[in-house]
Order: sequence, then C-alpha cells, then structure tokens
Amino acid sequence: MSVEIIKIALSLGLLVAGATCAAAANSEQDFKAAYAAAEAANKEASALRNQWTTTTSTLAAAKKAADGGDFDAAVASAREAEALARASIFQATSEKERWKAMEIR
Amino acid sequence: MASTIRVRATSNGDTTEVQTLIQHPMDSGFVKDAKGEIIPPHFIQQLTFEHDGKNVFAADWGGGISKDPYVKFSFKGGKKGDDIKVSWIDNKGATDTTTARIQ
Amino acid sequence: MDIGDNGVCAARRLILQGAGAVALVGLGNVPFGLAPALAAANDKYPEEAFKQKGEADAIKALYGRIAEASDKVKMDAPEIAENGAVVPISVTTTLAEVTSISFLVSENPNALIAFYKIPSGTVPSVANRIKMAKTSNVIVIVDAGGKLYSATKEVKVTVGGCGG
Amino acid sequence: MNERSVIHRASATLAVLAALVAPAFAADTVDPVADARAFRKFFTDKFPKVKLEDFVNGPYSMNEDLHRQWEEKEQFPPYEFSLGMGKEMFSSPFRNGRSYQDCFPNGGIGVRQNYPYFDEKEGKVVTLELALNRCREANGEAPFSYVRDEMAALTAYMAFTSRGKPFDIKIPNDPRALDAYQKGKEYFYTRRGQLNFSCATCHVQSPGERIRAEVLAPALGILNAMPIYRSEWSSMGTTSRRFTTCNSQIRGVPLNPQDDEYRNLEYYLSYVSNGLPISGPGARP
Repeated sequence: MSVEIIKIALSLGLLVAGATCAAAANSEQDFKAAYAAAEAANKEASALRNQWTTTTSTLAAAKKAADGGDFDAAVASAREAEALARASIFQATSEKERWKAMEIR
Repeated sequence: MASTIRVRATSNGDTTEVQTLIQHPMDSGFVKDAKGEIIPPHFIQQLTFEHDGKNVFAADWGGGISKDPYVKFSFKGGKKGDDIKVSWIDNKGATDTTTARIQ
Repeated sequence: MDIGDNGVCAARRLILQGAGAVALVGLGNVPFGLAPALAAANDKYPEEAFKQKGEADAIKALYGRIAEASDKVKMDAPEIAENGAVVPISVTTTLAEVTSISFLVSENPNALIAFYKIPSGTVPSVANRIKMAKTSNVIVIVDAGGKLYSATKEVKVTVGGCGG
Repeated sequence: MNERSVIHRASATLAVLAALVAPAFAADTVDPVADARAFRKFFTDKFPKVKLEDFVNGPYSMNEDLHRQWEEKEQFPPYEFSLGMGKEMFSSPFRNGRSYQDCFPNGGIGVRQNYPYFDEKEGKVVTLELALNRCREANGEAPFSYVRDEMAALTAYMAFTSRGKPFDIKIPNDPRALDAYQKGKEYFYTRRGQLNFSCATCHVQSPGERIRAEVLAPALGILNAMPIYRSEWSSMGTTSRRFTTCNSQIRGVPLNPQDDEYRNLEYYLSYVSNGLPISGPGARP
C-alpha cells in the first residue's frame, strides 16, 4: 500500500511541476490530451463505483476554461481532475481489504 | 381534496387545548431557489379560531413562521362535541376553512 | 445530490386554485364564505409592522409604545435550535388582562414574526414554530392591562432557516 | 456416564474446536448472528444510558436539548401531511382497478418490518421502495422517483401501520443471500468520496457528535425511522434519498437509487437492527 501512496504522491508532485513549467504555452491539443486522460481515469473510478463529485466539477471547470480559450487554466484543471480520479481509484482499490479494520466485531 | 388544516382540540372539562398544523409553504420572500432567483413571498397572514360564534384566538403572521405552520393555545370553556372553526387567508388571497370537533 | 423543494407542490396547487377563486371575486377582496370568520378577528393585518427591519421599529409600528422586561413573561426556547427553519418557541405568563402576545427575532430580515390576539377567556399562552436566519435574540411581548412586558432569550442557530 | 460429564465433554470439544477454527473464522466466515450481536453491544456499551428501543430515535436519543425540541414537534409532527397523503394513495385503486394492497402480504398493512427481504427467485435483495414501484409497473403505472414525495408518502403510511413491530429481516439459507448481506456490510464500512468517509465513520464512530451543525444518528436503528421529515430539507426523505445524500455529502457521486449496492446496504443495516421497533415515519433535524 505504501508503494501506492508514494506513486500517488509522485504523480501529484509531477502534476504540480508540470502545471508550473508548462504555464508558458498550452495549446488546445494539450488540453484535449489532458482532458482525455482525466476522463479515462474518471471512467475507471466509475467502474469501481467510486467517482468523486470534485472530479466531475473539476472536469467541468476544465471544459469551461477551454471553451473560453484559456488553455493554461484548462490544462491545469484537467490535470487536477485526473489526479482526483486517480486518488479515487486508489481509494477504491485499497479499501477492498482496508474496510475490515473498521468493522465492529 | 383534503383540507390544508389539521386540528386537534381536547377538552379537560375546564379548558380546551387547540393544536393546529397547516400545510402551507410560508415563503418569506428572502429565499432563493436553485437557480438563484428569489422565491416570491407567499405566507398565511391571518388565522382565526371560532367557538360558539365567538372568536377565541387570532393570529397575524409574517413570513418568519415555519413552513407548514403549527400553533397551540387554550381557552376556557368548550366541551366535548363542540365545533371549532379554523380559517386562514394568505398574502395572495387564498383561503381555507375547516371545522373540527372538540374531543 | 440535493433534491429540489417539491414538498410544497401539493400545497402550491391548492393555493393557486385558491388564488384563482379570489381573482374571480376581485383581487384584494375576501371571498364570501370566509368573511364572517375574518371579520370576527375585527382587526386589520398590521402590514407596516411586519415590514420593519429591526425589532425597535417593528414594536413602534405595532404598538407605538415601549416594553419593559418582566420575569412574569416566561419564554421556553431551545439553547441551540436543531434547525433554523423550525424553532419551537412558546410563551406563558401570569400577568392579568392579557390582550395580545407577539414574537420577534432581532436578526431576521423582518423582525416581527407573529402577533396573537388573546380575547378574554383565552389562556395567555402560545406555542409556535418560527424561522431564524441566524443566532439571535428572540423577544416576546405581552400586552397586559394596557402595558407592554417583554422577555428575551438568545437562541443559537447553526443551520440557518433562510437558505434552502 | 452422568449428564454432567456429557456436558463437560461436549463443552471441552467445543472449546478445542473453537480454538482451532477461531483465526480463520474471524477472517473469512460470514456470521450475521454474531455481527448483529456485536453491533448492538457496541452501541449499548457506548451509550449505556440510552435504552435499546430508543436508538430508533436517532440523534434525539443522544442529546437532551434536541430531545425536548423533538417532543414538541411530535405533538403535531411535520410528517402528518405526508402520512395522510400516503394513506389516501395506498387505498386508491390503479387505473386497472387493482391496488397496492394486492401486491403485498396482509394487504400491505403491518408488514414494513419484513423489508428488505431476499428474493430467492431473483437472487437479490428487494426493498420496500423497490417492491412498491414494481407493484406500480406490474399494474401499468409509471414508477415513482425513489427520492421524492410520493414514495416517501407511501412508505410513511406503510411504516406507520408497522409502528412498534420489531425489525424481522431474514437471511435465507442461500449463499447468495449471505453474499448480499456481506456486500452490504462491506459497503457500510468502505471509505469513499473525497472526504474519505465510510457510513461507519459518521454513524458508528461519531453518533451524538456534531458534524458541522448536525448531530449524527447512530447506525443502530437508523432505518427503523424511515422515511423521515428533515427540517433541513423542509420535506420528507426516503431511504434512497438518505443514502444518496450521504454519498454526495462526503463528495462521492451517488449511485442510482436501488442499485445493488444500496439494496445490499439496506439489507445489512436492517438486519443488524433486528429486534428494534419500527418507528417511522420519523422527524429529524
């Protein structure tokens, strides 16, 4: 499990780094790629019956920014949405066994 | 159609206790709906209770009374089997009246 | 997921019908069947008092007099309202010759909540359920023997009764 | 061999057996009877002053100031109109002349405590709300929304006719039933949503405490009061509405009402409250 946590932490760290470095010039193409990745992750969370409302709202924010032509903001939101979706997937996976710790016996 | 007014009136021989619950939105005019638009004021303004042709209790209400309003009071007199007449009118002019028997 | 407030649908329909009936009679008129009952109240609705913002203005508009605090006015109200939308408040008094009892909430958009006429023979004791926008003083005023007496109590509200 | 030694030997054998199987038992075997016993004990130990049958009154059993407000409300409860509407709906025939009464044992009166049940034909849990909509559809009527007033009114009336009757949820001798129960339990304890809360986080670990402004209800007996009039909603809510709003409050996307997960959850939660009286319809802050 701890390996998983590290993975998540790493990916979140990379995301932040990515968002700041790329601030110079994100294109519609960048947005589309980031958005597709976020959507795919959210779909995976849905299959695990564990979507987060914040993923949905962040995806919507990304789309809105893109519609307004602000692709930097759009890409940042899409990446945040992907991170949220990945966290929800991680949660669902780790809870498969972890829930038992909470059970009243 | 079912009345908007529910009444429970009970006599202990000396006084009669009257409880009333009324189905009404009691919109104050200060609340916004899901779309962010103000829900216009819509509330009961006057409520009266009559026993034996005499007014025994009357309320003037603003929009600060809860939805589906409730009120309780007691009056001296009134016996089992007597009628209590309850009427209301709201700020849009709608009304309802019911008669309940004292238990 | 918050479900829209459809709880009032049935009531709304009924009310609209009522409004239609009034429109036929003529706006602003009281329909025939009800006239005797409301005439019995023998009083005009104190529109101005209900429109006032603060409690001082509301009291002035309603009575044109000032109230003094009295321990003979006993108010029962919760310390913390379970929800501002429904706060049970009741009052009872040992004062004689009571003609009316009113309820006010200082911090509500309109302070005056209710004004109850107490004919002779009716016990000076009322329970009702009111809305509170936020933590506030609740004031009860009893008109007894031509003088105004009041009781005040703070009720804490953690969930306001003025939002959805 | 006298009686006493028989008992001795038998209990010794049991003890050995228990010692042998204990570890595996705890990890893998599903034992609803033991679960329900432990569940009840947890709450009665945590709240020694609350009488067992009072747990069905939720937060009102945990807080004195709230209890007084509740008593005042119960003098003329806010679910009164819903109850009246439910009674009228329940006794009105469908367009084909049949009615809800034809769909339920005992004409639907005094049966709420037996729902949900495990339907061995379907191989799934059937809740009262689901049974009501199936009844409508079987008689050519459109189903009601699971989260709105009509469903709340119908279930309010049915609960009312069962008031005081203890929950009596059965798990038939069918591995699928045990599986549904176990899945319901898993759902109850599984953390979800961005807040990383499970149902148990609020309703096992923190009942009686305030989360933001609300006093949390204990999980024991929580469904006995359904449906509920919530002051916060200013309207009635069904079990489906309660489950879906709980999910969204912890920032999880709710599933569809009466999805298998919710049906199983209701099965589990009702089973562990077996023996506690039906108190619905209820009023809640």
